[in-house]
Amino acid sequence: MNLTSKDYVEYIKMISKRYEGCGDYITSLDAATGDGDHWTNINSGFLKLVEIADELEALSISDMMKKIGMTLMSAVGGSSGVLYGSAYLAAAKAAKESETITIDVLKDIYQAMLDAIMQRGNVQPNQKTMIDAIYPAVQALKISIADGFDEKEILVKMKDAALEGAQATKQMEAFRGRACYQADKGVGHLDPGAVTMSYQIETFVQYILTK
Amino acid sequence: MNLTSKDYVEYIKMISKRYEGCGDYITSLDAATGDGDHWTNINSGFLKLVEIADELEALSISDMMKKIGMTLMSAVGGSSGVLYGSAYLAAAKAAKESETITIDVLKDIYQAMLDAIMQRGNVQPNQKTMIDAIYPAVQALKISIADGFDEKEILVKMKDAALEGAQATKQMEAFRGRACYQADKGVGHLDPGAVTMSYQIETFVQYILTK
Amino acid sequence: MKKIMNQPENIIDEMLKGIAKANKDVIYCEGKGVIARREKSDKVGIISGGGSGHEPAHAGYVGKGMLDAAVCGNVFSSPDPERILEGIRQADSGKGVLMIIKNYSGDYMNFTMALDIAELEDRKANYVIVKDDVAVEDSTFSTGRRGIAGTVFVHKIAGAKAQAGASLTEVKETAEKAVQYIRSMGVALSSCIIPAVGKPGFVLNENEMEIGMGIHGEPGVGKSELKTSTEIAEILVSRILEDFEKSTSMEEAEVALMINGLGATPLMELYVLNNDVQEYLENKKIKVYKTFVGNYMTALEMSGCSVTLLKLDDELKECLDAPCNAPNFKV
Amino acid sequence: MKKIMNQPENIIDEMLKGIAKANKDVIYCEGKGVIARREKSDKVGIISGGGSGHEPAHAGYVGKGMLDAAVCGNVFSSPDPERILEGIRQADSGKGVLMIIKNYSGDYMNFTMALDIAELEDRKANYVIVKDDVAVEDSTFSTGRRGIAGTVFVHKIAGAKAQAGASLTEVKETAEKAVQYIRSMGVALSSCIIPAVGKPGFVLNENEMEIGMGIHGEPGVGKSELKTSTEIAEILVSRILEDFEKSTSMEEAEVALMINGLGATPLMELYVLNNDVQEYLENKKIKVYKTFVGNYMTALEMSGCSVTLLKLDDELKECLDAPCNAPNFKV
Ligand SMILES: Nc1ncnc2c1ncn2[C@@H]1O[C@H](COP(=O)(O)OP(=O)(O)O)[C@@H](O)[C@H]1O
Ligand SMILES: Nc1ncnc2c1ncn2[C@@H]1O[C@H](COP(=O)(O)OP(=O)(O)O)[C@@H](O)[C@H]1O
Ligand SMILES: [Mg+2]
Ligand SMILES: [Mg+2]
Ligand SMILES: [Mg+2]
Ligand SMILES: [Mg+2]
Repeated sequence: MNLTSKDYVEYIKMISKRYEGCGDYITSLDAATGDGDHWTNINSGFLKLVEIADELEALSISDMMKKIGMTLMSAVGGSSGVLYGSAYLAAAKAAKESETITIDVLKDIYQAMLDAIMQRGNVQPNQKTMIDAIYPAVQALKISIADGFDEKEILVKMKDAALEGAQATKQMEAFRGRACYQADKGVGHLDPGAVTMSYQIETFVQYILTK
Repeated sequence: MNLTSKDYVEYIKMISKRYEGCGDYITSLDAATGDGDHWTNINSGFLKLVEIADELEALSISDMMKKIGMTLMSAVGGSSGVLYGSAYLAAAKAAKESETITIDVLKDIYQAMLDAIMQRGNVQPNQKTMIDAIYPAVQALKISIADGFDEKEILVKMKDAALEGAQATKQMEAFRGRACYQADKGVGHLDPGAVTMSYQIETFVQYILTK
Repeated sequence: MKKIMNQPENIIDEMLKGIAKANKDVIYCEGKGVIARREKSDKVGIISGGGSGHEPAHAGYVGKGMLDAAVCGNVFSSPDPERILEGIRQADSGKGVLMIIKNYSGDYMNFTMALDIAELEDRKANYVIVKDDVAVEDSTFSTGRRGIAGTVFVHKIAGAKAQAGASLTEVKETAEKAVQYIRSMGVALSSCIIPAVGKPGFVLNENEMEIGMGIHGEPGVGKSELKTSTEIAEILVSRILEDFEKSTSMEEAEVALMINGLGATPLMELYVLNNDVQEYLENKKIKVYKTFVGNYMTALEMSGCSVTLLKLDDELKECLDAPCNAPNFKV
Repeated sequence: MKKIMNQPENIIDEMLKGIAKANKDVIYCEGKGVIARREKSDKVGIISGGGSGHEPAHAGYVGKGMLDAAVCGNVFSSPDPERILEGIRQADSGKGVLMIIKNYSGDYMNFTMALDIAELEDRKANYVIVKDDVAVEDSTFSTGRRGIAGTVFVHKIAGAKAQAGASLTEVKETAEKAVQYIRSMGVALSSCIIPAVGKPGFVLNENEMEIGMGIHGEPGVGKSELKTSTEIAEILVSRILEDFEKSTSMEEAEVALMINGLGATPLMELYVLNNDVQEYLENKKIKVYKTFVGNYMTALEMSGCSVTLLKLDDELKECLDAPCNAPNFKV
């Protein structure tokens, strides 16, 4: 793989479409354990990105990531705005020298995103947050690169890990965010942020594989 | 007729009993055109009088009337408290020289009560208030005394006039009190104060006739 | 009917105790329903009162520069003359007492009865009657207009005038002028339940509002579908201005504005309405000198609001701006 | 969901416009959700903020002696770092800015992100986190306690300290002490509806109450049958005192007391509760130095209340008593 800014923006459009279609479901997840606005937050953020698609396309990978980060941070608000914002700003730093996104650049970008979210959110894996989708994905990505799988296999493993990770949040207790004020710490409910994060990764992989 | 303070207190007990029995009805009348507290007001006032019955019995007619007025004024509150209070204070003045209540004393007392209420309330007959029960009763009392009817007939005419007067409020428009804020000025509903006033007069007559 | 309370019949007494415990500048005259300033001062006394259920009216307006005493009846029920007399006594320093009465016949009768008794005690007292609700036609024949949130402005004006050392006649005169210059009107989004009645005075559907209702759960002049804040601003303010114009020109007028919550309406909504009302007034070239947004005159847990305009001249401005120490109207 | 509003998506912007129109001492930085003092002063700046829906928090506390700026997000949603940065800029006179954050991870993340950016602009900023709700177990591992009504006391204390000319380090130190000395807990009689969700966060039957809920419609630690005011006072205050005792003795302590309404509860009920709370404290020989009863930190149209105690020492007393000009906390 070897993605340009234009490719990445196509992916952004694809994930935004996907979000548009799953409003009731994601809202119901956040209404069950949080305040119900996660879908509105994330959907409005990506719509905003689609609006500025032309501008984004014209930027270098790093500048595009930075612009995405700043845009999400101010358009989304709440917890996920600042977390996605921090993640993309960190990705911009990681991609400083990259002209395109290769599989190795992707690894650096996702690792940077993961670290930024964990640091900003002060969370560990298994605490019922979006980390529980991206953390296993990054692990799968790193291991399968090291193990020498081919790109398609690597991407599928990464995607599967993200989806499984999101599903696993159902049994977890929340330590951060609104769900931790629930008497049952949200046990029995999926974490909305983990689900939308897993969609990000799944759609990204689908985009590359069907390109 | 020739009533002592003790007799009058017996009548007070009788009317208080009667009020106790008609809470829902009177409350519903005031709820329809006012604020629904008329029965609570008037019932608590007369219960208070029953509580101090021994004290009242021992007083002269005039002092008893004054005490009743002061008690009702402070125990009842709202519109009817001050109106009944003013009425009984005026009655006390009218009965200053009377050792008992004869039919002529009764005429003076009722006339004084009527005047006091009209003055304090700044109302005329036909304005959908308690006046519409006591005003026709006083008219009937005066006319039938002048026409030389016997006492029983006088009392029955007075009572009938009070009851009819109360019924007549159903068609009247309110000019005073809460009912005048209703879009229909209360037309179609009985005035609660007129109904309880008619009970006062009816019970008084019943008390004398069955004594 | 869900309430934080103990025995319903003690609610007013316990509330007044709670008020006195919250504010060391006042005393509660137990059994008399009176909250009075602890410090007595050598000036015309100002009292107000009426039924309870309108908190912070009236006890929240007792303080230096506003009321000397508030007389509190049961929920929406006028206090009796004895209580009012106690209020007069508490407020009287020998210079006389002005009573500020909202125009309800129950209040009028009880306050004037108290005045009659006070005169027997050789006290000087007088009164003004506030009738600011333009939803109801004014009338010299029937009781006419209700007194609603505008009453709070009259408290402030009369309190400042008295504090400045004016005589009873002068205080009354200024208060009367304020009464002439005040207009209000409200809408309700839900009714309130008087404990004694147990059911709401009117019922509204999910998309209805009641226009021009009073502050005791009594219905208003009509229902309508729920309007936007911009529309509500126009309905209320245009009616108020129309009514002003019958007796005084509002061209280039300066006003004090009160956006009053009826009890259960979030401040957020009152500020949204304020935004619309001020825009409407700006278009009409009416200048807002001072704005008050909050729950000033409530009706238990009713939701909705009222808008009040007080047309100002130099004297009224001075009175409005004078320092005031009442807990719910600090200047 | 019945509201006085126009387009729901404009409600916060219109509210903030309405706030600025009501109060000539503040400006509204449009598009930035910031209400800031018009007058800039040469002292440590104090800002606070968070999701909207808690009015008068936080914009009602902007004024001399309290906050220099309030940063307002959407309903119950943390403002983004750019907005907070604007708040920091508005409040910064070169002496640095203290941010008062309620302990929600969304607020914490956005405020600290803004702080990181502010430092890149060579601004000095620091923060305290308020976590006063004793309904939730405290924890260093998870987010732990929520910040609720006690936050208002921290605004006042920090504001007074800054006004007195203290340095950023000193202001932070005093604010931290206040945070350590504040405990709150609440009960709800009905929930509130977040516009985005459209249904209440919890549902209560006619005779139920929710104990220890937060201020965003999230459920509490448990339901119970509706208790009397006396019982509610005991439940809340005993839990608060117990929690204090874990870290500081309350014997003969002096406290400031806040009886806070959540939005739709009539003042009458808050005063009844105040009566009971004060009696309870008197029995425990705890002296109430000052009492605040009213809607200070609300949750839209939720009905219910919270009780907050701030244990006082001489410094905190002085800060509490210092003059303050914020519209909703005038001293
Ligand atoms: N401290 C945190 N660290 C990582 N992720 C978090 C944290 N707090 C919340 N989240 C994620 O954010 C999601 C909620 O986002 P959103 O609803 O947009 O924000 P808010 O909680 O402010 O309403 C949660 O489902 C969770 O995945
Ligand atoms: N101005 C008035 N003059 C005479 N009677 C009046 C007047 N105002 C009210 N009333 C009478 O009082 C009755 C209502 O009494 P009540 O319910 O006890 O007082 P409130 O109206 O203060 O709640 C009315 O039904 C009417 O008969
Ligand atoms: Mg959320
Ligand atoms: Mg009545
Ligand atoms: Mg009444
Ligand atoms: Mg949120």
